[in-house]
Formats: sequence, structure tokens, C-alpha cells
Amino acid sequence: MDGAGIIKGMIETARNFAGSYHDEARLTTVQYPEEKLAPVENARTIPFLVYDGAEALPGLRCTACMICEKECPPQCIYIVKDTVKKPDFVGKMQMQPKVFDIDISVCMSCGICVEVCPFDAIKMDQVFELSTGDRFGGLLLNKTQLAKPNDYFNKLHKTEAAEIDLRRVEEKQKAEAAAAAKAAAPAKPPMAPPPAP
Amino acid sequence: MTTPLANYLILAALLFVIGLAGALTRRNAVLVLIGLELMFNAANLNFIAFWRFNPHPEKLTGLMFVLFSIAIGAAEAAVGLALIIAVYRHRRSALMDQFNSLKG
Amino acid sequence: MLNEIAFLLCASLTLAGAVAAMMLRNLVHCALCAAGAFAGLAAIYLQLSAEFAGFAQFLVYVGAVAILIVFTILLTRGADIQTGRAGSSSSWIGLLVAGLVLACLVGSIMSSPGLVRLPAQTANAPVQKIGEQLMNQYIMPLETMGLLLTAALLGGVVIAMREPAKANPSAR
Amino acid sequence: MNGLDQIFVGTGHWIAGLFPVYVQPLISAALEIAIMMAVFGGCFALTSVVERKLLGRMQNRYGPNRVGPFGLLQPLADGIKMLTKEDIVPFSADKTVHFLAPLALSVPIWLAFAVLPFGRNMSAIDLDAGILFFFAIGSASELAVFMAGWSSQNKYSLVGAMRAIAQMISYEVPLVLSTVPVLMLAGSLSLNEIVAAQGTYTLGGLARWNVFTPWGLAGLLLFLIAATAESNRSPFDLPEGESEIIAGFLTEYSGFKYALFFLSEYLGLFAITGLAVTLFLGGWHAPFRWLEWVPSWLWFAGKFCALIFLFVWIRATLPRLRLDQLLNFSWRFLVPLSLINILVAVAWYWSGSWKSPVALPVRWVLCAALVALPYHWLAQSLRGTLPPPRKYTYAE
Repeated sequence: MDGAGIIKGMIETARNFAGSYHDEARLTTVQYPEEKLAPVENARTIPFLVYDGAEALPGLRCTACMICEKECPPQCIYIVKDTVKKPDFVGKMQMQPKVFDIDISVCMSCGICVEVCPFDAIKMDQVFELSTGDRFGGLLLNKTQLAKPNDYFNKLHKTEAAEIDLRRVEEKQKAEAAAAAKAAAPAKPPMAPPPAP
Repeated sequence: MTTPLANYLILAALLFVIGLAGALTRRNAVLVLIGLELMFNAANLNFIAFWRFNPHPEKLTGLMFVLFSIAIGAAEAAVGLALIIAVYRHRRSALMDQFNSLKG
Repeated sequence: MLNEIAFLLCASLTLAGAVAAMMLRNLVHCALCAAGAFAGLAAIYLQLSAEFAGFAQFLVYVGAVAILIVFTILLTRGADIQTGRAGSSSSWIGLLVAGLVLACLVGSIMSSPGLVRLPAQTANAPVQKIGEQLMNQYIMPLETMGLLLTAALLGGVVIAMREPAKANPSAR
Repeated sequence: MNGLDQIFVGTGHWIAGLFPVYVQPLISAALEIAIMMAVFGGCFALTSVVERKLLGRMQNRYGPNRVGPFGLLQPLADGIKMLTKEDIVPFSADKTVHFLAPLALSVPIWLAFAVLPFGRNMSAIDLDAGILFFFAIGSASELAVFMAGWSSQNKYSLVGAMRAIAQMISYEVPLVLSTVPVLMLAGSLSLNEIVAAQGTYTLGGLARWNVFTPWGLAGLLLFLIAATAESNRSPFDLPEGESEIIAGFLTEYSGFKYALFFLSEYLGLFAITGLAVTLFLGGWHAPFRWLEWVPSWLWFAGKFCALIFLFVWIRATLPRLRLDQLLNFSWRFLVPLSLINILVAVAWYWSGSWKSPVALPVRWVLCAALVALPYHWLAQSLRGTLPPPRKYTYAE
């Protein structure tokens, strides 16, 4: 039949039209402000700094090693080292950033900073409603704006967060064991005094 | 219907003269042809006016004549314009007073 | 009274269109004013209660011939800015001849008494009667009209067709 | 039945009656014009949003549903936007012609509604050459399209205007030819008589619409195809093909002038749909005898909306045609088929005098075959114009 192609097409659109009233598959629109799509676990928009414990700034994991600043392709991370050191989760004294800014208008959500960070200090967020009225300062987030608790990180990326927390707990136990062993050692006979003064 | 027959005839005459003046004075061939069409239409108006003011208008001679003349006018316009295009393509200009050589 | 105004309106529209079509420099404007004149004329036919002729005139002239004229203007580069005088070298002779023709036409109209009479009763031309007359009394002209229109159609196409390049190198 | 059916005619006479006699024809004419503009203006607003919603639903999405309940105030929003937008006229444009083009397009379209019979004795003017008047008005829009395209002085609009004119001229021929059988068998050019000719009912109570005859069905399909092309819609919307020539002859128009073009496109569609309903779908007649109590103008509105839905449905489905396919389709398929359709109508009329009880189905099959066979051969010949299948060569 010569007009068959047209008729097949018309039947398909008719089925779409009729189906759109009762069949979910035929009406896939999500009305954005009212309804929102469930976030996908490995989605990523802009980075944020993870901190442990209660307060944000002292608990930051970041040790200002500046690897992420060097690795960031669009160079949108600016770090200034602090002079005061602070102990990290295993008690080792580490540096900390005095200034840690990310220009989110430049950030291209590539996630390289997350991969290169040796201290799991920077992770990728999933928030995308970032529009501000102020075009200059508004999109340059500083340390306090970037800091977010670890359980927020757990909520976003469950699997990755779980592994990291597991690894950190083990390291912490290993470090304590080592510390305990080192503390226990002087309880045993002290090291033999040096043979001859 | 209070406008007498003379008004229509004067209107037709005026239209005819405008078409004639245009055809005689303008240089561009298309304008001459538009003038020609106006003259055609003036003649048609005369036919219709005389048919309408005829004592027994049930004989539709004037009206039929106009129908045929409209068809002829359209055919003539088509062929005339085709001629103009052909001559233009040959002479690269549509100004009539340059078509004065019979050669080529 | 209403018809008087209507006639004057249509007549002035037609004459204004016709004069503008002959006087304007920009050819596309001329063609559009000519179409306006044809439409005004169709209105006058309707006023003379010749409906079929009025619609046919409107359909043929405003619908088809005006487009033909405008396309010809485009094809013959008429639409570019006109240089030089619009009138031909001997334009005043043309006007003189037109004036003479006008004088004798109006003179003959005015002088003959029979032409000032009023119209007959309402004459209507129903399409039924036109059809019958076309098929009975005017069957011969109808057939020749068919032949003529086909001839004009083919002739127009053949004349305006672009000749194949090799046959007429100068026409490139 | 007579009360509700003649409700508009009655109120019209009543209002005209309030005025002195010598001015009554003027008043009733003005009333009809006002009602027509109100109804079809509102229909334009409603259709512009309903069409977008239907298109959405046919493409698995919602249509506009933000402005007002279910998006029904969208035309108001569009209207305000159109009116408040700055009306830009290009510097090198031909000012007067640029200004006159939308008027020259929309004024004749309004005239076309004067002739359509919307209900029992509800047609503004009863011309005995009604269809000729309709096509004369329809053909005036080509000049207006040219004026729009030419006066904008830009290549896109000139190309768009040329395409539009080529399309409208080549589709006006099948449009007119497909109405010839209807005129021939109804025996008159007046739309009221055509509707009256379709008013009688067969034994089973089914109305004798033209669409229930083989030539009528073929005629309606030809008419609808030519009508979509005439109003530059859906598969034939080459003139304003957004993808290649921005908005065709509408490129240099904005603000109210663009709204006028938009309005006259839809009015052209309404006029052509009204004509299709009058010619083929029995105008304001009921489909069955026992349904005659429903007011006549309601039948006209129902068929009108059904055809509008069909146009939107076609728009949602079919892709746009190339210019050569478009012209080939008209000259090599529609025109010959509509000529053959006239012969089929003659066969149908001639075979009308058969007395045997089985005459109707035999006539139907005979005439349907008379249409179907040429349809098949023409379609095969049209297939000839398709480009040869492409040969793909892959690297070894």
C-alpha cells in the first residue's frame, strides 16, 4: 500500500497521545520546580571540603598540600598555607589552609581534585541551584562556605564514603596500636643504657 | 443604482487613456505591458457597463464576452512576460528604446 | 445614495492605482498599484451586479497576473534602483496622443444623449444561466479558449525556458 | 429543535429590530461581522494553545501548562508579549510595502468567512457564486506573501517568499480541482445549496454526505492535503522552515505585525476547514436522522474541531518536504488524481440510475477501484522521483 508509511506514523502519534493520559512511559516530563528527579549517586557538580567532628574549620581534613591546586585543569582553586599546624585524625601534626577558595564559575566539575587528594579532603557535591545575583564575589566560595560534614558526604556518595571511613578507622587503629606499642615499650626495661658513657 | 451609464463610460475612458499614456511614455517593457493590461480592463468595463444598462439584460452577451476577454488577457500577459524575459536574457536590459536592432 | 458613494470610492481607488502604476519609479510599487487598480475594477464589476465577472477578474488578475508581472520585474533586474529618466525620449508625444484620445472619447460620450439613461431593473446574472449559455450558445468560444490557453501555457514556458548552454553560447 | 437551533438568528433579528428600518441591514451586517471576528478571534487564541498542548501530548510531554489553569491563559500571555515587543523595521526595508504586507494578507482572509454557512440560514451572505468568491479571496494572499518577502530586503525572506508562492500556486490547482466534483453533483456554486444537497438521509438514516461516496472520500483527502499546503502548515511548511531560512518571509517582522501574520495563518486554516466541512462533511447537517434535534451550528463546530485536530495530528507526525518533492507531489500526483476524481464522480452520477437492490455496493466498489488504481500507478511513478538507494562502502 502506498500511503502505509504515513498511516503507521499517524497511529504511533495517536498511541502517544492516548497513552500520555494513563501510561507512565508515554509522559516522561518531570515538572522541575515542583517535582525533582532523585539524585544519582555518582553525579557531581562542584567540589566541597569534608570535615570530621563538630566544628567545621578545625575539623577540616585538608592539609594544604596544594596538589589539587596544581592539578586543577581550569586552575580555579586558590590555597594559602597557614603557619599554625594542627593534629590530624591520627594525631600527626599537619599543615592547614588559611585561605581555600574555589571559583565555581570556572570549575568544570571534572573531579580531578578528588582523585589527586591524598587526604580525602575534597569531594564532589551534587547541588546545582547555584545561581546568585552577584556575578563577581558571589561565585567565589571560600573555606567556610565549602566546608561540609562527613555525614553529608556519606549521604551523597554512600559506597565511596563507606570505604573511606573504613580505611580511616583502620589507619587510626593501626596508628593507635603503634602509639600504644611505642608507649608500652618504655614500660618494659628501658633501652639498655649506652654501654660506656 | 443611481449612477448613470455615462459615469462608467467616462471611468473606462480614463482608465484606457492612463494605460495608453503609460504604454507610450514609459521605457521599461514591463510597464508597457501593465499599461496594456489596463487598456484591456477598460474595454472589459465598457462591456459590463453596456450589459448592465441594456434594456433586457437576460441575454448575457456582454458578460460572456468579458469572461472570455479576461481569459485571453491572462494568456496574453503570460506570453508577453515570457517574451520580455527571453528578450532580457538576450539583451541584458529591459529598456525598450534599446531594442532597435533587428540583428541577432 | 449609498451606491453613489460606493461608485465614487471604487472609481477613485481604481484611477489612483492606475495613475500610480504608470507614474512611480520603483517598478515593484508600480506592479502593486496595478494590482490595486485591478482589485478596484473587480469591485466596480460587483457594483454592476456582474458577480461572476467580478470574482473571475479578481481571481485572474490580482491572483495570477499581478504575481506574473512582479516575477518578471524581478527576473529582468527591474527592481534595482532606477537610473535616468523614466519617460522615453519622446514621452511628451505619447502624452499628447493620449490627451487627444481622451478628448474624442469623452466628447463622444457626452454628446450622445442615449448614454445618460438610468439602468434597467435589477439585472442579475445567476451562475446557472451563465453555465447554460456557456454550454449552449458559446460552446465554440469555450473550446477555442481551452486550446488558446494551453497554447499560451506551452508557448510561455518554451519562450522563457533557459536555452541549453551549448545551443546559444551568447545567452549565458 | 427550532428554538435552540435558530437562537443566534433570532437574537440577531431581535437586535436589528431595535433600530429604525432604513439602518437595519447595516446593523445586522455589522452584528454578523462583530460575531464572526469575536468567534474566530477567540478560536484563534484557543487553537494556538490547544495545538501546542496536543503537539506536546503526541511527543510524550505536556504542552504549556504554566500560565493559568492547564495553560489556557497562554494566548493572553502570547498576545501581551506580541503587543509589547518592539516593532523593528529594517533600515533598508521598503517601509510602505513592509507596513502594508500584513494588512494585505489578513484583510482578505476575514472576507472569506462571509460565505461559509455556519448553521441553518446562518451564513452572512448567500452568493450564488460562493465558492468562486472564496477562491478569489484565497488567491489574493500570494501577492501579500510576496510583498512581505520582497519588502524585508533580505535574502532569507525573499527565498522564503518565493518558496511560499511556488507552493501556494502549485497547490491551488488541486485545491480547486478537488472541489469540482462536489459542484458538479450539487449543481450549484452556492455553498448553501451544496449543504442543502447533502441534507437528505438514506434508508438507514445515514446522511447523504459527499464523504460517504468514493469520489467524495478521495476528494476530501485531496482537499485536505492541498489545504495544509495552501495554509503553509506541517509537512508543507517549507516557507518558514526554521532550520534553514529562519522564519522565511516573516524574518523581518516582530511585534504586532508578526502577530497579524500569525493570526492570518490560523484564519486561513479556519476558512479552509470551514469550506472542507461545508463541501464534504455535510456542513451543518446531522450524521443521522434521529440526531437532528441537536442544533445545526453545533454540528458545524464539532466537525470543524475534528478537522482541526486532524491538522494538528498531521503536524505532529509528518516531517517537512523538500521543495522538489513538494512540487513533484502536487503536479505529478495531486493534479492528475483530482482530474481522475472528476471522472469517477461522473461514473458515480451515471451509475446512479441502476435500480437493482445490490446497486449501491457494486457502484461503490466500481468507483473505488476507479480511484484506487490510478492512485497506485501515480504513487509508483512518484516513487521514480526518489533518489536511488545510497550505496555505502565500508573500509575493509
